[in-house]
Amino acid sequence: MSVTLLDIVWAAVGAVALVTAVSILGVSLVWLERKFLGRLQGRPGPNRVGPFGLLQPVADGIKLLWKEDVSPGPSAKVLFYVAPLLVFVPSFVVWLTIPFTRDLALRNLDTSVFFFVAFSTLSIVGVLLAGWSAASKYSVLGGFRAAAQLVSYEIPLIVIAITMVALAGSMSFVDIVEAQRTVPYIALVPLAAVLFFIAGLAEIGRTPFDIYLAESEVVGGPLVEYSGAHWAVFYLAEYGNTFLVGALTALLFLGGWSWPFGTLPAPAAVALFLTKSYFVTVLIFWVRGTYPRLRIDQMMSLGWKILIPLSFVTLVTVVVQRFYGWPSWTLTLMSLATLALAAWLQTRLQGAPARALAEKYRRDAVVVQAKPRLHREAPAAAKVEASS
Amino acid sequence: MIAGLKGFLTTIRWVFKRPVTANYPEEHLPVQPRYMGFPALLWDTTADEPFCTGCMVCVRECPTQCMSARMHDNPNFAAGTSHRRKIIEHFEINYNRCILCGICVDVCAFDAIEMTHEHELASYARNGARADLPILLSQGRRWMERSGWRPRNPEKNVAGVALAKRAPATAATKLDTGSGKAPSREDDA
Amino acid sequence: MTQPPKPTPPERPARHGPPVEVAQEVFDVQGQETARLLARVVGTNALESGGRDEVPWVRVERERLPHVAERCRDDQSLRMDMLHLLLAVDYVEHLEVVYILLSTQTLRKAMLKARVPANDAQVPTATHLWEAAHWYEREVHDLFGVTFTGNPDLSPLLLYEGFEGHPGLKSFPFHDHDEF
Amino acid sequence: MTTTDQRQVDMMLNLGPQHPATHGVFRMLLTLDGERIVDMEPHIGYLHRGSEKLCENESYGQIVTLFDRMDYIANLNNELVFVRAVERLMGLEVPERAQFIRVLLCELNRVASHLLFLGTYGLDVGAMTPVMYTFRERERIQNIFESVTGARLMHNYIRIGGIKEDVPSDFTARVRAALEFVKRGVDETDRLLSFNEVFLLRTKGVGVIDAKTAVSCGLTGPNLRASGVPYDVRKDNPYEVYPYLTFKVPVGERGDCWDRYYMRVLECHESISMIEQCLDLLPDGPTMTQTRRIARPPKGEVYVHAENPRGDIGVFLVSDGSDKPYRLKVRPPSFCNLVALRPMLLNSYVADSIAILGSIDIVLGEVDR
Repeated sequence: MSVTLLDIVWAAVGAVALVTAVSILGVSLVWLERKFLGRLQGRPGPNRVGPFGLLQPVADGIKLLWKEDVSPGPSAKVLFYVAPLLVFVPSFVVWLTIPFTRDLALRNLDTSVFFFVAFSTLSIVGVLLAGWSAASKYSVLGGFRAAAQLVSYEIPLIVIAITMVALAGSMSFVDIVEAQRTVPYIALVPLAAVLFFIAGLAEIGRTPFDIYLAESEVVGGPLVEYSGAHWAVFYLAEYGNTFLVGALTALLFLGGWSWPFGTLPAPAAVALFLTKSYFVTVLIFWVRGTYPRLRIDQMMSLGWKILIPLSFVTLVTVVVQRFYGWPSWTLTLMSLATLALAAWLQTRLQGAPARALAEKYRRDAVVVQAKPRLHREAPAAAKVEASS
Repeated sequence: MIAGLKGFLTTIRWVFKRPVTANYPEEHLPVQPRYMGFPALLWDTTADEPFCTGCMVCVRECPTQCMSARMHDNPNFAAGTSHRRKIIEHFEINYNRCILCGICVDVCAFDAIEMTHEHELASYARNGARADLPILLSQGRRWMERSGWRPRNPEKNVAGVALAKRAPATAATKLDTGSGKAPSREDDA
Repeated sequence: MTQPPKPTPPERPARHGPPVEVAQEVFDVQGQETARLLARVVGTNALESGGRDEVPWVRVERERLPHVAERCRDDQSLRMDMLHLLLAVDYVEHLEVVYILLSTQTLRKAMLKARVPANDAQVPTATHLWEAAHWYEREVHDLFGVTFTGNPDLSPLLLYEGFEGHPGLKSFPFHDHDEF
Repeated sequence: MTTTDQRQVDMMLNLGPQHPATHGVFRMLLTLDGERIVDMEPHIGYLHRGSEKLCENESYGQIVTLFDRMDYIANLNNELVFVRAVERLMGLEVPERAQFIRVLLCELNRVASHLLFLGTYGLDVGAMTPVMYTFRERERIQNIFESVTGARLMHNYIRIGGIKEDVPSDFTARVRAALEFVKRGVDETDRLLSFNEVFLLRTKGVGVIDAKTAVSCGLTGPNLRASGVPYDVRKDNPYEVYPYLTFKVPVGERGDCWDRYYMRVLECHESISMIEQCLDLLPDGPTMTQTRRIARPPKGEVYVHAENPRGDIGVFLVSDGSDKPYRLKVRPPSFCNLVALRPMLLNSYVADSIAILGSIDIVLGEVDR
């Protein structure tokens, strides 16, 4: 098999189309996030540029491109300017193998899950470099936080991906989606879906895991010194990643473009897939509007002590179920039981004591009793002490 | 977990409610009647001159010293159409320094200054927020029209009323200060 | 921007007309009790005493100030566990350092005062008694130039490093400041 | 250089004064070992305006406006304590209606201040929604203030001998209507934040200060009560018409960030109930003692303190008989509360430094004066 000129041209066209499509999706998320967050908080959200503020991302982009691109004096200039690309490129390369429908993917690899796992980890390097090269203490702190966070949350993410591979018996996203034609996997392994969602949030640094960006602590972390177009590249990569998590969740758990009532025509299938992805993305924004931020050590212990064991439990249950050929509802049952156990433990160990303490404070407050007020016949005539 | 889910319900409820934000340039929230905007000088229509005699009480009592004033002899007094011997010649308020405390209104014995509802006075010029006498008077007139302002002490301060009251007492050269039982403000003078 | 100079009213004697009846400096019930306890605790250290409402005060020698404060803190009937306020007043010929002590247990308040000559403004520190004294003493040192001997850190707190003079003093020119 | 030596190199992190989460222009110099805070040095004074010195050159009536600007979130509480100091010096008896209105407005202001705290504390720990909800409800209180005092923040309403003018006729109805919303808003924030898993993780057991250290640092207000000391000026040294009100003083026991936070949630409810009692009891009558225009208290000195939303604010006033105070010293609660920051902060994490600083609820205008 030799590479012809036509192949190269097609690859170039495909790459441009993909970058454009993903950029548009990412930019649409900017609007969606601002609008949705605004409405969550009782605000109208963007409403000035275009109808419903739809052109707001465009205005943002123009502003960012026009801004002066400054770098701090002592920064390592080359690394400082390369870092955004190192974040941007991996996050877009992953999209190569994401199928929008059965046939609409740039490369329909048989091992596309593997490809995703391999490339999604790479952006850590860019974030770390961005943090280090900016020569700011905040960004250094943020960069190291990011490295710790991304490395530890790769593991549950990958284990869950392996679980789904084991369930579907294939490493291709297309096959995994085809396997969910009748029942989406979220119904089979809800625990895995929850874990994947949480690990995905951490992977893209979204609340409650926006620890390396934490604007109230490290003021944007690795991005603290970036401005203008370079910052915009980070921004775009972040939204690309956000949508990626939405798309992956849709592919792995929500049945991608499939529909339990038969096969859809291609445009409708793409629309269905995008709808599901957007739904998960909105969920991510919803979490952002509701949750505070974790601390770095708490996040690490959540990752290593809870998510990773639970993801292995999921993997084992799936493998056992497959090996012994138990009916699939047993899987649902096991998954739900584990989820319920985790939730119960959390409530038991953390929520209930806090509520008890609050109730105690409410009850045990020192009561100050009112003295009866002396009865006054007429409104007290104030002492008239006027000088005249 | 349960608390988090409750939080989700709390936030999502607002998506279906109307946002509480007012879209500012198009939509102005109502200003309360007592709102203290920037001070302005009022106009005595009966004598067609300002109420202010330039007595400097407000200038002295202003915590931020944002005002300055100068008085001169009132030509209308000589003409007999006013009871004010002195009248304001120059008055300036620097709105950049004004803290809207309302002390000038409290201390004014001549009903001459009032807090208006003016509050949108942004300007591009550095000295754009310095209001001189014509500006203050025009704002005061607008305020009088809009709010239906009434002097608190007309017998003493409104030229028409004061002159009419004084008319029987011929050749009243001394200003009548002991009118009414208003709290005495002479401590300041 | 130049502000026309503020006309200064001519000097005239402060008029004390009839309007204000001078409030008597009298103790209420709690104040009497506190004053009695305080007198017992301070003992012979007291040079002068007085007070009004619920807050009695005692003037002591400045060297004895932290010592007396400690006794007030440790005394079982007073238990003044909080240094509520530490301040200085500039009476031109001398400064007065005032401790306002408060007990969160017996709910009593008291003031300890000490006169400090203006040219030799030194008071022993109270930082070993209360954490709060650190900042209070730095502030008083900033604004009044009172040196608290024994305080490990009297660096400027409210003023910037290199500020000359002590703006709290009456002698510090007030009207000559630069306006930004 | 051995490995041990390399571990000894600590990082100095300069947090503030332009950091978004330091609640103003507060700066702390953190010495970090990784993310752990080894040492901490606070720096204040960026907002030092010399208010106390300014007071010596302004007449008593004008000083009220200066007090507005010290704690610019609880203006009326600040005005009240100064005015009470002057009144006590002059021996003025304030009409009862004025006292009730003062207490009512001060409690409203306390609710407004606590609402601001609840929202911004959410921001400090990374939750961005509560601040919108609490500001929305705070706005209702501000509207009431505007209708009563004529200003949203710097009121200059509580005057020596009473209040500036009586409340408008629809005041009672408006307050009652607004309180319903405020109650719902507090509950909403409570539901959204107080027991959230992540919020509990962030605040439980963080920034613990025991009662002894707290008292020694001069901590007051909800911060002190969270450590288990039931000290509240309204209870222990009641002023104005507080003796006629029934209320509860919530007291914590752990002294951690969550306790300090929750004290304020509970205090909001208590203040709302106090406002309702005030509305029920509000008598008729004059609102101002008739005094001379210019206050000239007799010679003497007085110390008066009161409960601010942030703690125990005190005013030490020396009068020489003229129309300007000879010396005026404020005990700023935030200033004293900041002293306790260091013991709380040591051995915690960088992220905690923000959570702890937020939980103390400082207002830099008051710290620096």
